[in-house]
Amino acid sequence: MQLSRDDLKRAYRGMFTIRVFEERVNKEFALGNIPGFAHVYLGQEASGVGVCFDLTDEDYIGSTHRGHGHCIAKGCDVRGMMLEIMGKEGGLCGGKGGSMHIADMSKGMLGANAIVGGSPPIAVGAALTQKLRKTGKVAVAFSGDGASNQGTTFEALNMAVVLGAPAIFAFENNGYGEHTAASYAVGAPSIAERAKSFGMPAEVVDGSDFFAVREAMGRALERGRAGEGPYALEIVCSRFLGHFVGDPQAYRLPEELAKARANDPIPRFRARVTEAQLLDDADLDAIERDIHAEVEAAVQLAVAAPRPNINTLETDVYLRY
Amino acid sequence: MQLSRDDLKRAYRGMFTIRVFEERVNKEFALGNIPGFAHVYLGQEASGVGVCFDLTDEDYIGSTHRGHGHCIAKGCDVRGMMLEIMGKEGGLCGGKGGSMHIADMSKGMLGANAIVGGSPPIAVGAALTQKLRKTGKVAVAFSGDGASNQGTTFEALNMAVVLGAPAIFAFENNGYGEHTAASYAVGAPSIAERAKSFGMPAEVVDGSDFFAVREAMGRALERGRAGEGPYALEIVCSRFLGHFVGDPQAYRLPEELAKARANDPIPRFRARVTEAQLLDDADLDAIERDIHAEVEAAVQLAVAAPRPNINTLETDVYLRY
Amino acid sequence: MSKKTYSQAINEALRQEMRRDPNVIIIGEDVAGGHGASGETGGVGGVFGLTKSLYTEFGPERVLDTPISESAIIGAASGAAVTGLRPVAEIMFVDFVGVCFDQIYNQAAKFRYMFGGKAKTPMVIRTAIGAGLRAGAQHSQTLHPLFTMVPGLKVVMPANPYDAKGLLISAIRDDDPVIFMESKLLYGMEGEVPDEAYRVPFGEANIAREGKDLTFVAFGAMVQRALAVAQTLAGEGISVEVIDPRTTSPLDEEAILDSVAKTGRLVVIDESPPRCSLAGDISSLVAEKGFRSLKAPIGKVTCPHTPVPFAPNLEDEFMPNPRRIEEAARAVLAYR
Amino acid sequence: MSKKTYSQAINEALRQEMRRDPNVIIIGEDVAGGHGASGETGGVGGVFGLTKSLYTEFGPERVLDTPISESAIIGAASGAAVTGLRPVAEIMFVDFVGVCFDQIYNQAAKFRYMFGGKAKTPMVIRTAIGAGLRAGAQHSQTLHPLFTMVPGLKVVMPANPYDAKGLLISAIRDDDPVIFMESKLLYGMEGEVPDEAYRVPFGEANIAREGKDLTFVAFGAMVQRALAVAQTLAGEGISVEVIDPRTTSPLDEEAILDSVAKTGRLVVIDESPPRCSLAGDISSLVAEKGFRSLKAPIGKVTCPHTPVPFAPNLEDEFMPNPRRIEEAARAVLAYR
Ligand SMILES: Cc1ncc(C[n+]2csc(CCOP(=O)(O)OP(=O)(O)O)c2C)c(N)n1
Ligand SMILES: Cc1ncc(C[n+]2csc(CCOP(=O)(O)OP(=O)(O)O)c2C)c(N)n1
Ligand SMILES: [Mg+2]
Ligand SMILES: [Mg+2]
Repeated sequence: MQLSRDDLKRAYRGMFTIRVFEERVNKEFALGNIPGFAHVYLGQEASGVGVCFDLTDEDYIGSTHRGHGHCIAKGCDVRGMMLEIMGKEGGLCGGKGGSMHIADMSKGMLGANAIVGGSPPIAVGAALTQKLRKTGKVAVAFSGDGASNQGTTFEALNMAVVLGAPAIFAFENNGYGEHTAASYAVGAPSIAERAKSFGMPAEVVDGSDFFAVREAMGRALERGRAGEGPYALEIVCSRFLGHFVGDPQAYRLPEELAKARANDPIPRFRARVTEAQLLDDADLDAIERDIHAEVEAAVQLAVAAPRPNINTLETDVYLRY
Repeated sequence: MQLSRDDLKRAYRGMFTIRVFEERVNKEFALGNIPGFAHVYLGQEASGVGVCFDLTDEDYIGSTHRGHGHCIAKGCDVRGMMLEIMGKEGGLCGGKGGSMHIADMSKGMLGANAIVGGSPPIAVGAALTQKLRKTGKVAVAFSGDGASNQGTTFEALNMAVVLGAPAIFAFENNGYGEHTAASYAVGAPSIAERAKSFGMPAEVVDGSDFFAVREAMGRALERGRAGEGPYALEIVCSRFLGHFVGDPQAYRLPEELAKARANDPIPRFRARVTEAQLLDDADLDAIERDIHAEVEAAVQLAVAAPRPNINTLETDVYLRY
Repeated sequence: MSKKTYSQAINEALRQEMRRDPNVIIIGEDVAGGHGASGETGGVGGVFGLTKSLYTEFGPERVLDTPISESAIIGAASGAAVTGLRPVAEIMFVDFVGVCFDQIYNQAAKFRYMFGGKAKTPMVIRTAIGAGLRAGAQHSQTLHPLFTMVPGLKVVMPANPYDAKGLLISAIRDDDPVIFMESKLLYGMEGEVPDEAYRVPFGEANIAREGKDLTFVAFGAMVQRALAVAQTLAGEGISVEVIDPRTTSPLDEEAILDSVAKTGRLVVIDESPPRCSLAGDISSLVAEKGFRSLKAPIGKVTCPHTPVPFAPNLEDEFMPNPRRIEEAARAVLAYR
Repeated sequence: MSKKTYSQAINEALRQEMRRDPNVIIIGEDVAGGHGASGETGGVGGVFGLTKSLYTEFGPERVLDTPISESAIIGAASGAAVTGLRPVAEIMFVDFVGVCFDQIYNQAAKFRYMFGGKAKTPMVIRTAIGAGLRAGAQHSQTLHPLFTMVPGLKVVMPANPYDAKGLLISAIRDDDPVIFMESKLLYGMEGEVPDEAYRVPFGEANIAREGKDLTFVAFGAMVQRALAVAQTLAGEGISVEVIDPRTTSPLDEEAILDSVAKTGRLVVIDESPPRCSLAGDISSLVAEKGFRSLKAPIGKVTCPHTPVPFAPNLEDEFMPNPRRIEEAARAVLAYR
């Protein structure tokens, strides 16, 4: 499907929002405004946005500990996200979830998930609902290369095949699970081939190229929407920073990091659309200004917001003892 | 490696012991002499014996709920087994384990396992010991086609590759996990191919042919003993009876069962060795007589044996409250 | 109203709820049975036959056979539940929860709270519990403390056919994840069960027998044993009240405290091992909130701190049996 | 003897035992770190740095980085243990046990009993526990009741650097599987720790403070909180005894019962949710075996029956905090 100018703007907006949001998370974390841990999605923007680009609010995604980018790509409100990440009233989960548990059912976002391999089985279930109700919708499970070794993930692959569920397994291979390289921890020559051996189509995609991701996802979606079953994508991308905010990354040489930065999906997108004269720099600059303002406003709001009311400690669970 | 006459006799003895033992388990179960459940290995004799034939007591195996055949093939004492299965004093586990938990560390038998997918991770650990100590020994994980879908099994495959552990995964594909066919529950076109995609050599073997199993296992062993890592075998075989003793099997047509019986590994072995004049009928008949007597003696012993002393209820665990 | 077994009551509850609500589906291993085989499909209905004939009536879209992949079963159920279905998943024996516990306690149970109340996870996990079938250490556990301790789960232990049907219907209509624990020893138990659908509410104890000298609290299969001992003691003029809380979470604290307020003496009977057990839980409730009523130490009858042994004589001694219950009762009664 | 942190004490115990016994190996995620990467290998030493520099000293054969596959990690450890090694496995956060619980409670913990005493499984599972780091619902749990209830497991909760080292050495030399629970909040705590190897035995409580009016029982990170409240109350002339059992299983019942025999009043402080908790467990012990000494209801201070909330103010209120401990103490003291 050909992309209109508006589509392209939407894609850029998505990727750039993630970029600015995550850079800001990084900064606010250093300032002490973000409690706990944060895992940022910098460098992987084209993956989340490419996968979610043609999804509707009635399609579902299940995410990971590195979920901010997926949330934004799926349409979650950045103010609600920033409030949540800072543990404030009005956050998308009322401040009870935090960075690793942002969810928004109204957007088909089934939750970030702090358990590696937690989402794939759940996504199979969401896909099953679509199959039984014949909605033509799908469910996507985002997982990392690390998560691709978790037993729950393998089970989900097989289950989706057996039940013919329209689940799409998006394996974001950023080369690392925490501080260990995929080249060590994934014994298989290829995550995509391993998925394929479970009985579903699978392909490897350049995860720094929005267009490539979206096109591959289009093939997965076509199969899913037609009720033909699951699909797997191995999306090869780069994690610009450490595993969590603050990881010094002595295990990665500067050259490797530089190489990753040189393949930054955002300038790549800009170059491609401007060179092809689909959008011009002014269009993109306007978007960037917008987003800077939007994220700035979200941060201001969140920093100033109060903590959740203490009485909410024991709500949203069925009983107290 | 060429098999001597003694080797061939040992092979026949192994398979025929399993056959007679399991037929007797079936009968004693019906007579009420065996408490609980029993899953017999009838029809799969060539698999267990073929896999274990060239193993020593210092090589390890991890087994399944259908473990009697593996125990016998690995050299466990049939009297100790029968006592255990009947829940009697002197059983291999003192009557505390039962059919699904027979173990004998002195024979390298790490235990039957009533949790589907329980053994593969444990076998990886036993293999790791061999690797670290450079013993040249291996550990085998027996699993069914059903167990091949359990997350723990997949994790074990990958872990063995990553750690270079001399683990051999013997997938006994008897076509069924309980009452569900492998053709339904295994979404992959092939268990062997799926294992291969994890990064290890794998092959499909005719599990009703002792010679084929032993030869394939020879290739796996060569790799393991040389410290080159794991190997997988998909051993295609048949379950002559139901999932457990008493399963009426309405889900299998008589023709299917007849076909399985027609491919019985024991007559096949007999035909092959007698036709090639490696052994004659008299040799084999003598073995059969021996075994009938041996199993009969085991049953007599076990039926007459007392229950475990009640004081053993709270021994073999570190404390009481 | 007619006589039905505990198994039949459960099967009937499933059928009636599936007829009433098209969102109710069943998912598990061999819940239909025979898929991909040469013979009959759908004739098994679960290893214990609890889902028998549901496949025939509701077909493959609503009665789903799965691979042996419990994490994927539970995940599929919870993912289906948060997106609008009401799955009833089966974990054949409760012993198997170890391979899928994360999907229960970290995922399904936490969605509602962790997502700030915005997710609803209406699912039931049916599972068979308990010793006594000589099934060995990995097929005979109870493990209800494991679930009771988890915030976000409701835990049901029906002790008779009437409760089994009514509690299962409540479970299916509940918007939170519910663990429905079926005592294997009770599958054949008969009782009067209404033919129509009805609910037995959660958190309301059944006073299985009234009494004034001593309170027994027991769950599931242990209720019958408690009643039997109460009957024996009645022969000596000792009047025992037997409380069956029906659900371990929510727990009807009031019924327990009221009974102890009357009797002053308590023995809790439970088939889990002693540490961090349900027996200890209820004892500690009374030691905190019912202390003034207590006339004697609180007795507990549990399994010993061992795995379940296989040999029949060991297993019979392992379980709380009438002899051990009676001994505990006499010790508490003798205290002055 | 020198000042060391809780982390350093653990690291030192690991190093000394690895030097002493070549069978001791370490296995887990990122316990070395950097494998397959372009830069330094072995510089991470676990996310909390507990295994730092062990890879450099002992190499890849004894410090094994693994994929994110906890079932295979635990299975590999138990399989290695029954065949002669003494593995120390790391489950980064205790919250992750749900994906590998079967390998712990149905396998490693049961081998010895289920196989009639013929298997020995000397392995340690080190894991980080507790709330307070704003890590959210799936990275902040304690879950020690989950292990304490399992026959065949020993469960250790060191409350200070001295105990951390001595208990870990005992754990490594023990022939049964041991769960070693490290309180994240204590990693930075300093204390005097002998430089040489020594053992702190299992099942022997530490009387962290002597007193005569009230007994506190607390574990791990809660011991400091109990001591702080004891100190506050001392200012009012109230003398509180603080018992730290050190291991939840085996449990030093005698130390607890002796203390309550002296004080007649008990408050148990524990950071798990209330149901089937360690707090309930200890309360029920005293309600059964120490009833005659009791002058007041047994108080419990636990988390509420909710998942761990993320927002700092909610989490601070969620945990047993000095205010809640003091309130419980005063209520028990006021009882007449
Ligand atoms: C079951 C489980 N094991 C371990 C962890 C700790 N952990 C959190 S993120 C992570 C690495 C995940 O790697 P990958 O799946 O590649 O995702 P990425 O961080 O690269 O996005 C690990 C090991 C966890 N959260 N859950
Ligand atoms: C984790 C777990 N899930 C389910 C079961 C119940 N169960 C016992 S045997 C079995 C079928 C196993 O099939 P397969 O692995 O093919 O072995 P086979 O019986 O054919 O030898 C099942 C589902 C179990 N024991 N453990
Ligand atoms: Mg990664
Ligand atoms: Mg099979």
